[in-house]
Amino acid sequence: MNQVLGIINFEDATVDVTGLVNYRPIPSLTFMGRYRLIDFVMSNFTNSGISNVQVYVKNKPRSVYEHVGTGRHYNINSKQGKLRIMHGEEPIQSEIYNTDINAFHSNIQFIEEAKAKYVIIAPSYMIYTIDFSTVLASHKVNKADITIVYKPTDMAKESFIGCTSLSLDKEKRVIASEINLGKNKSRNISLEAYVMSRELFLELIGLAHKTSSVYWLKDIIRDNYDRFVVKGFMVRGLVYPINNLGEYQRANLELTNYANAKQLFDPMWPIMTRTSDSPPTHYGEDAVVVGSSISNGCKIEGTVINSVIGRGVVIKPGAVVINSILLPGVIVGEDSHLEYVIVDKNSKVLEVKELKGEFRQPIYVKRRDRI
Amino acid sequence: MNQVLGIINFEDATVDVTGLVNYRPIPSLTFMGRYRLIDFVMSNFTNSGISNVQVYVKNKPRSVYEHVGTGRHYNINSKQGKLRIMHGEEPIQSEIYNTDINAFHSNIQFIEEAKAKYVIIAPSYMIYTIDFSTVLASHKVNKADITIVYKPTDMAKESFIGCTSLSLDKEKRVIASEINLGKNKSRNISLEAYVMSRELFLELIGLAHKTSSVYWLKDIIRDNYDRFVVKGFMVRGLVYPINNLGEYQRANLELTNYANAKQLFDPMWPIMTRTSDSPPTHYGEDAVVVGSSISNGCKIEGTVINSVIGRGVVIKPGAVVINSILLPGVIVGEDSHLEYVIVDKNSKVLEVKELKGEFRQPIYVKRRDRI
Amino acid sequence: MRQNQMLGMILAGGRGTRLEELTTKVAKPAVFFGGKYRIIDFPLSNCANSGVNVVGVLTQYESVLLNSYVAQDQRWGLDAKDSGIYVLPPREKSDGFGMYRGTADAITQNIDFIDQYSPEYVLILSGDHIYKMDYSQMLAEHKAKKADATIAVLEVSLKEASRFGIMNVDNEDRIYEFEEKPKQPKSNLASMGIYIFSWKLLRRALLDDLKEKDSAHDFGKNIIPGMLESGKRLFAWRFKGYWKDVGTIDSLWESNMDLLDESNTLDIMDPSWKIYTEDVAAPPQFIQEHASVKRSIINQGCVIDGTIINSVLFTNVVVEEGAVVKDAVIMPNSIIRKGAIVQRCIVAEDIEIRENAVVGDAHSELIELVAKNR
Amino acid sequence: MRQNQMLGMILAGGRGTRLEELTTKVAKPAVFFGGKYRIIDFPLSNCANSGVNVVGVLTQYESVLLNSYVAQDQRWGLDAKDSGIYVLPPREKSDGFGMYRGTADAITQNIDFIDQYSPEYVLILSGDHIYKMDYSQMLAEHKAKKADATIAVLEVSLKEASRFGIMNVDNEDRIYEFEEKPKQPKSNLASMGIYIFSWKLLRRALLDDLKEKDSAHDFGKNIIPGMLESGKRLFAWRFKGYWKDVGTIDSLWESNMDLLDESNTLDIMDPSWKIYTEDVAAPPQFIQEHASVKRSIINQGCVIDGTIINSVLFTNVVVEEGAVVKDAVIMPNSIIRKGAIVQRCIVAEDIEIRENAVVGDAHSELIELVAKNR
Repeated sequence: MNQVLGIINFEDATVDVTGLVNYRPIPSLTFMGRYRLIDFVMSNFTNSGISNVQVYVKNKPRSVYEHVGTGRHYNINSKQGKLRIMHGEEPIQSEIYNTDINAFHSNIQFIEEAKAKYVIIAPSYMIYTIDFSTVLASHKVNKADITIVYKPTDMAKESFIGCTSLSLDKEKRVIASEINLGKNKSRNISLEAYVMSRELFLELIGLAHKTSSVYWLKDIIRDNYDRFVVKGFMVRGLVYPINNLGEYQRANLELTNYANAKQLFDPMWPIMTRTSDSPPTHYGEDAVVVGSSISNGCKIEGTVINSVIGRGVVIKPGAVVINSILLPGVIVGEDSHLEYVIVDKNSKVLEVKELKGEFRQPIYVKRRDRI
Repeated sequence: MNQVLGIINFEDATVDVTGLVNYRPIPSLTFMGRYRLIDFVMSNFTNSGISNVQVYVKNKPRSVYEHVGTGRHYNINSKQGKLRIMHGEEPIQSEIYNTDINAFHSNIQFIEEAKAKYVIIAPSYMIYTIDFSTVLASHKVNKADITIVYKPTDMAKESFIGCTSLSLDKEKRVIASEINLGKNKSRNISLEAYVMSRELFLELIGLAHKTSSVYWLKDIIRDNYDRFVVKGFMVRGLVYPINNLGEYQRANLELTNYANAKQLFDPMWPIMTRTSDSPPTHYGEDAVVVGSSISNGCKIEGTVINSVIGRGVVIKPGAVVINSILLPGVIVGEDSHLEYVIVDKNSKVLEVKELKGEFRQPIYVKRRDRI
Repeated sequence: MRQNQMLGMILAGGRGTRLEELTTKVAKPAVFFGGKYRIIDFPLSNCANSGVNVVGVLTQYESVLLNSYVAQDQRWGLDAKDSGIYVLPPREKSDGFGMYRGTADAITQNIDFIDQYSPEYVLILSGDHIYKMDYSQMLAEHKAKKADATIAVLEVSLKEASRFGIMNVDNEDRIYEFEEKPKQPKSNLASMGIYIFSWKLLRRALLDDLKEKDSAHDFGKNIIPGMLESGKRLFAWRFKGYWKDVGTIDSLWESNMDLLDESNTLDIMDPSWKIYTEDVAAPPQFIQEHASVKRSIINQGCVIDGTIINSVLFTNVVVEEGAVVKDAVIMPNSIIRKGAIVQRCIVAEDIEIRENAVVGDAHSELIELVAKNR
Repeated sequence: MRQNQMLGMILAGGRGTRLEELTTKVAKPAVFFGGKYRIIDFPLSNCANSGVNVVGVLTQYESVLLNSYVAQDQRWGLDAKDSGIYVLPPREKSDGFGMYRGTADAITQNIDFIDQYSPEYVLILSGDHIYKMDYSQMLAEHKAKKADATIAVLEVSLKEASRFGIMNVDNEDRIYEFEEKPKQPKSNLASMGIYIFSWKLLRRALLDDLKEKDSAHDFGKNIIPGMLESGKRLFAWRFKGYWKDVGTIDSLWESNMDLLDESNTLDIMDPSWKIYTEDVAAPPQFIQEHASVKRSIINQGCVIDGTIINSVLFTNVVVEEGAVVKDAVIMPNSIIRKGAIVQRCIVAEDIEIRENAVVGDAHSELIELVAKNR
């Protein structure tokens, strides 16, 4: 797979995890208490044998730099220095120009200099596992110009809203696509992961750039279903799109059930992340914990039901946490009762004794808050 | 020295190395063919035993991230993660608000969280070596509130223009200061390196922030010579300010002479940088090289006199390079004649056969150019 | 450049036979501890946190896992330019091939290694104790007292004192006498086997000792008494806090159980003095529908659907529905099947306890080690 | 996760006695080469560049410097999560303490190390050859041919062939016979001592060989002939390019001189296959007023004020005004004082050649090694 350049793309305006994204870009979102979203696509790349990776960041790159670093924890050889974080260094007139095509275009020298024959482009907000070497093999066998990874779903009315839905013919050739607005139950959703030759990728960047200065990669691909052989590659396993706060909530809560989680966490396909060197978690005398996923470094003395507990969280005696997601470093004080709540990093819930949201409409408590 | 937080500050508008700074911020400027300016202050910090360092970058942080990385090559323990690169993540209305005080203010939580008792603040554009532990010892002995490192010079008419010149009383207390406009020969030049308690530093940030939203740290210190005990600490050795292209040229060219260079490159006080794993330099059959400083990875077949040759430079047969500075990756073609020229990274001088600048007024050839 | 003023040398050659099957394939310092760690993580993390950046680890017996474990020095952040952890087994030399004959001989055989760094001070540690200590404070004291050697000591009860090497000191804590396991102890200051020496002095003492035919080449038996005899300035440095030699199955179990006590002074939760260890790519822990977890420590990757009381569970342990784990230590990757009962024992790594099996005895005096599938 | 499909094992136990004083204190693989490198940088960089991420280095003799040198795996970028360079000296086991008795025995004694990674293939290398090779291409060929073992071979002249282990092959390069230093060579394919084995097969062969009382436990003498006898599929893989065994002072000098030849195929300047080595914090090189440098290789930190012709100068060498260095190799930190003449020799590291001294002989047949101050 050293013939492949991996590109982690950024997402367009259809992705907006309100609240959480005020403090960090999508790739740095905490997931399952100990991961960042970008860990999944990075691990998919390096487990597939791709160690030449460019990460495009839309804004606020600091947290991405600090988390991804040299990529050593993802098994990238630091010496060959093939992990690069790309972000705009020039001011942008308006956010509408902050497209992936413009980002590729202003870093085109790094794409041109890469020796890889193929590129695989994937965003960080789609959570699933995939062996990209099989996608590449299928791409070659099909003699495709572009291969798009997609997931057939029966949940298109509630989930994957705003994602691209593909129409495929019998040979799995993509013939049309539209935005999924939730009208139909069953859809083939594009996971926005593309395989193509580097040459074609460069051509598409140039073409898109000429066509419109607010075009995205998916726009220029859509315009060319006729001209190129665009094939679909189907994934069968679990896929979670993290494109709004409700989906973020659903994904986290569903994964508290190990029967779901084990589909994502295969020991032969490890999801790697930066370690925080946290100690194991301590459970107190009166702890009651069921149906939950708990990270290391916590101290749990209260009740936790069907929740995701991040690293270093403290749950005081008498506190009750149900169907909630606590990001790292949160403290829940005595006798506080939380249900369907998302508490951002390092916040303290001490005075408020009851907070109750709903499924797909959680209450969000902002970072470093004290309530 | 784990009681000290080291802060690498950025420079104000008096520092402008025209041409070179179009492509990277001051800390990333190549120096002596293989270093970046920031290597000197970073090495001063870590050699002095300071391993808790914050690097403030004014703009274009990517090259700083890529060069400084985890700080491992400067001997910073990567695990304890005490090297942080700080840069604005919010858009700035106007460049005049891009002051050090505003940068400190928007990252104040990281200064407040540091446990160090003292801070030592120093910019990256002053090239010299100093053991900050002796400065701290002097600061304590003097019971100073603030200690400013300064250099007495007899070159203040040509050099250190725009720097702050200090007036000291007999006890080396700073009583006044002014901008050096080159009127006098002898001046005590502030190297903008300050020692103070972290507490006072936080107080000054708050004070400056309240006084004016375009204030710099040096402004608020200047306003308070009466209120605080501000002492000078004199350095004796070589000091080069890299605040314009002429000074950049002078520093590089003077250091081609080993009698000067050995004052800066003491084996007991190593200047550390990121390695590029370049092979040794090859000299050809007809090479003529005198009075020059040559980096690794070069292939020299022509004539090089009193020049600085960066990593991986190629000098073809018949080429003549005099009093010039070639940044890494430059190619000088056959029979090209360069005198007092600065050629930026990866440029090729192939067609132009003669380029002649002057001392303090070099000709500058831009990055990746081909002339 | 004062990065490497004090070099650390960890004596990690212990065979640890009293740890039974836990040490048939790994050396004692590599034995698991505390739900996540190996014993040697403690002295190595202490070094990293104290600014001791170059550490030699003297290994001897069954050390392939220990060697490759500590060689990954980035685990302790000791991978900066001039930092490093170096594995130092006995080796062939032009004058033949030797084992380490004693604690002092292990250092003597590596004088050339230490000389490469020309440190001012050398810190000698043992690889098999559980404790947190800031060696930089001990060094500051060593310098302040202009000592030739400083020995960390623990105040034990006079009753226990006869099991230790005891330092008899004057009222400035200068050592005037060292007694190995005295029957009538004159003091309660037990040596922790942690020494700071000025390297020049130690180097000479080691070379002199090498010539002594009758010497056991041991710090406690030969080097320290020799220095006292020749009037060197040796000082005791009093350590307060948790310290334990986990040399037996009982003491290893006890020490793990100590962590469950809220008031224990080891405090592995303290973020200002982290204990670093291997970074395992395991998911979070999953506490499932039928689980009940009380007064326990559980590490990442565990999947719990049974009852856990008063226990320490390492990485990737699985406890199925209806199983009960009580007063037990379960090492990595072991699986407790449905309905099994595991109590008052240590289950080694990669063990399977079958459905409805009963392991351990709630009333036994000694702790059982379960090193085979049951 | 296919990160560690092929594990590298480098045999670095060579005593290198024919390199005279250069190997009294360091093992042969740690000897300097090419102005900047040590010999073992070549196989290690080849591994890093070929994607072989876990490498065991089997050391034996005077290896303290070699061990601590290779342990800094970030030098070769081999410090990612599941990567690493592991030093493997012979070690104590429950059945006693052994030396490595032969090349195969060195691997056999580390079967437990290899098993930790359960690789599909094992790459066996020697630590004392200078060459650049993409082992991933050799592996691709090994897989394509469904080979049990693949051996890299060099085409030598038939005259030279009797100095090597020679592979006799059929027209598909399958090996049917191996002859050690044949008097009447039937082929010109010399073994380079570079093997890829399928690990399962090699593991069995090593354990079988261990039982053979008369075996020298050597790949060339026992393992390869044994596999041929039992009809295994062994293939030769033809290597084109620079390869040199730098086992003597003459060949070490020659190999350094080869680098001065523009047309040499080693090409250490190629940025796509870098040779990684220690990162020394030395300034650039200073070529001063009275210097003349022709057809030479000079490394960072050198300060040159004399005449350098046809020579290779390592880090931090000083050549004062009026001194002449010709056809010479000068190792790190050596200093050639004013007016001295140094020719046709190798000057070891940390040597001082005094003012006006004359060292080496322009007309000597053999190359002199200068290992003491003159």
